[in-house]
Amino acid sequence: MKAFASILVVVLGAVLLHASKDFPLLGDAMSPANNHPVARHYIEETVNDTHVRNLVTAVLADYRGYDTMFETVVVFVAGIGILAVIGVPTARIRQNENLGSTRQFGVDSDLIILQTCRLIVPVLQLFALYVIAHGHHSPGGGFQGGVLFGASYILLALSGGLREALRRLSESLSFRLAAFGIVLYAGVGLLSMALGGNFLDYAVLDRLLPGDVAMARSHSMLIVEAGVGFTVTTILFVIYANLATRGNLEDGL
Amino acid sequence: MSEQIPLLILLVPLLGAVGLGLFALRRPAAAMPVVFGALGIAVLAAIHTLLRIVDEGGSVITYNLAGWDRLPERASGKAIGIEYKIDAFNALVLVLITAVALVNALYLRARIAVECAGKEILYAVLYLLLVVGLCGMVITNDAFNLYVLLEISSLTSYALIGIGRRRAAHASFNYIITGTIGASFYLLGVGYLYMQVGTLNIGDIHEVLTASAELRASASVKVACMMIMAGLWLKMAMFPMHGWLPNAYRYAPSPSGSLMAPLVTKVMVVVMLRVMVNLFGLDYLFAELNWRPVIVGLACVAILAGSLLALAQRDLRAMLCYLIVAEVGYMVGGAWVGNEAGITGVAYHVLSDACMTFCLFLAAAAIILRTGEHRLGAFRGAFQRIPVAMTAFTVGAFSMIGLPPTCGFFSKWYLLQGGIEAGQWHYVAALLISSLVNAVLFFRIFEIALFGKIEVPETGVRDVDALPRDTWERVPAATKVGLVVAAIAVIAVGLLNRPIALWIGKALNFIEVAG
Amino acid sequence: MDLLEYILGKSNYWASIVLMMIGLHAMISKNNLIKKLIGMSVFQTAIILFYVSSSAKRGAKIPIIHPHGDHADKADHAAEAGHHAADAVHHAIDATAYENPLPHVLMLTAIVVGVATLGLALAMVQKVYAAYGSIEEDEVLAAIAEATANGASISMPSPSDSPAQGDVSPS
Amino acid sequence: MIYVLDFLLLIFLVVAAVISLRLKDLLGASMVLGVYSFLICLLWAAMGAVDVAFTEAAVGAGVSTVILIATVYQTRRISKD
Repeated sequence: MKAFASILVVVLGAVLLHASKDFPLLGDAMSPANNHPVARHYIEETVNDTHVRNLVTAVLADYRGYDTMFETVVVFVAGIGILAVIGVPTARIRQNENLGSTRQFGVDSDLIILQTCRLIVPVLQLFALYVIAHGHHSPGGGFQGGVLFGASYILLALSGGLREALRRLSESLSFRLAAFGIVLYAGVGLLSMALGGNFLDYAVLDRLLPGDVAMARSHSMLIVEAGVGFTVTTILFVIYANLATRGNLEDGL
Repeated sequence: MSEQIPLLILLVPLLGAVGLGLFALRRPAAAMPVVFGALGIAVLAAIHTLLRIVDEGGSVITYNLAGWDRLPERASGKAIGIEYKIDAFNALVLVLITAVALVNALYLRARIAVECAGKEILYAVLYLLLVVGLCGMVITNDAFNLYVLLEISSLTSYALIGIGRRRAAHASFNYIITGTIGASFYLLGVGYLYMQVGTLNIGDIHEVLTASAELRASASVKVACMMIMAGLWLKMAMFPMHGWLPNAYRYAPSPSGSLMAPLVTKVMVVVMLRVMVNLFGLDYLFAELNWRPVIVGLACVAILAGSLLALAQRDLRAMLCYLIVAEVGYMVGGAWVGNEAGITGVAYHVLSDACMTFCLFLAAAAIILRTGEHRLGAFRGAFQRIPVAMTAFTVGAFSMIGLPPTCGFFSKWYLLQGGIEAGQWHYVAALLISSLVNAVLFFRIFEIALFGKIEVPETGVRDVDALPRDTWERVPAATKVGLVVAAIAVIAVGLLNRPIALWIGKALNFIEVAG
Repeated sequence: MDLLEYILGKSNYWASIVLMMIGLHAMISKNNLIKKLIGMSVFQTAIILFYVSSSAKRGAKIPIIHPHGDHADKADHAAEAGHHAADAVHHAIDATAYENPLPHVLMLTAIVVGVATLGLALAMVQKVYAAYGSIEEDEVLAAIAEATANGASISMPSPSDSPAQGDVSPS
Repeated sequence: MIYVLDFLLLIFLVVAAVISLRLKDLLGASMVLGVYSFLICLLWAAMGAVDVAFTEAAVGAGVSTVILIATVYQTRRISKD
């Protein structure tokens, strides 16, 4: 196997390197990809079309919003899949009973770690919300903010114990919120279908939202980004919680 | 409103799955009604789409997602959003996918509580999302959107396999590694194309490639084509890369196996056809590249190896899995023979192979369930003990061998015709030999079934990973319905060969822009 | 200096191909399941690097439009881009002054797909470990072979069965 | 100038990838993979792909590393290769 892998890798690498001679040099603004009418349209017209200054957000949530919906579904599938593969159904029932019993936050953790996390977690969550909400004007958006928010719960679990984190965001609530995120996303699309547009055509939502058509696009993007944020936050936490405890949510990292 | 209906094929199962996650995480009883409801609507929407296309004389439905029309003609007329494109063949495949999933749900209903106790809702969610991924791949006209949907269907497949018993996890892990290599190769190929072309819309890429002789001659486009093909072959278990398939489908929960075996590899073949015909274009592939001898040769090896490996198996499911490997060889070879009969044959074979594989897997599942035996010995006296399942199995087997009036005969006919017209005699020979091997294989089983001694199932002649004894049951009535439907479908797709071939031909003519 | 420029201009692609091959080699040849997944991560990030490299433009800004239109220092770029339709509300935006956002969008998706795949694969690893007590491919295979052999030896086919079995499977 | 920085980062990247794949200690390998992710994220930030870099910093260097370590903790720390 090793020899086969080495030969394959060398041959494939040589072929790929050979083909790279055709590529334009790095940083060439006139390369086919960078100078293509579609790429130029994204740069030149996005602000007119959507009033969103962060081009990545606009392309992500509007021009290619359909991709992004399925990307959110991929995250959802990962969470469901992990639970299906290693989740222990009986542990869930036990756990529901146990959650009621209160335990002091992080009794068995180191003081310094605990205090640091106490300071960091709220700031992190606030920052995550900012990243989601301000994704139109600065780097950020539903994924980035969602990952940060999810990370804040992971941090909580690492410092204060998983049970503590689960008490704040239980697994079933996580899945509900994750599903809700996708419903929010697809709901915007269905709404635009109901109003006579194509799926995810934010322009027809103009009738429901304040501002002009471009503003309607901007607002709709905010809604779908929030949906993405819900799903990513909760699923990342669920992935961590299950992998850290072999799916029983009890004893773990 | 009616132009929105094709999208319902995706949206209804998606919302069904998400709705289960939202409302029914602790209510296993809700799983099957939602699956039936969502897939039922999806089947109706797919049939509506097909009828509409047929009514309009084989038109192509285009749908701009997010309402972004193409740029105006003066600004190059390129697509800035994501686009769907459904021709008659795609619509047929959509009907096939949703219908197979719906009929398989009948079998699933009987097994879900046994094989995935406590995880019914999760299973149902994954099941519906797999259908979404597969349907989406068939109709999308965007190379990157294809990748995202490919990953949805892959991740759901991994989970649907890994949910099974002990060995399933290892099989699924191998599938993940192979599948990720395949998807990454595809992504890299698309990246190479994007570097040179600058767009992701399949039609637009094709246009640029057709227009520029320089690009057509460049090494990077050739490498892109190679990587995309290699990625798709990994995903469809083309022979030297088939290692993941037998174990994955064998150790998966049986409803997963009978859903994925007919659909996943076949949808990858559909994607390969789309890439060949719509993305690169046949004249690029066959005039510029000249890879035909190599690939048809590989396909011949795949056909022979798959058939012979199937012959060597003692385990019923493993045998059927290797038959899939051989069938993939049929289809890759037929596509790369490169003439109209060959490609029509491949498109037709996708439909017929899905029907017969489904029929065989479902029948095998019923037989294994009834006898508790997963080796060929299960067939002793099968005609008396399990007449319905055995009859369906016979129909599927006749189709695999290629006897009329089953669909396998007609699709093989087109493939043979394609091979003969192109003068690819080794492909023709491989097809015929493989049919003979299939005949030996199945008549051996019929011999056991007709003349084998009936015995009470022995005390567990089985390996530890097979179904536990307490799950042996009579074949549930709903499964019998499924078996009958599958067997009828095998014959119906065969009898309808003229209209189906006609529609496929029309669809191919429509998309053969440069041909 | 041309050679140096050429090397610098291609180095990203070369490096990403080298990284891809490192990752691919690990995925195929490593024995440890987690090592395979580390290889997978390297492989996927390398492809992302490849895409992101294709979006770079020398001297261009990040793909966030500045609120006040183009700066004066970008005038030289603006001058050569005469084909843009001037807009009444906003200043004409020079396409060469900003990076191409499309590959960035695609790669955001790819990163998320990557972590989803990694999570699911790690779940499989844990399940394999729970079943066979090992995460080394060869040990797992040995354990599977042993389990299969045990299963068969516990329940040898009954004497009346074995000849028929022999007929069935000449292997 | 920035291209020279790129070049250095690329070399570091290859080194990090190789180290991560050669370490027999899986915990260490996961950490080095985190370093690798962080380096590649720097590279992307230098190339102007801020959103991608942001996501990679959070996902690749953060969450991926954590779930890898969680799995190492649940399984075995020393690898044979």
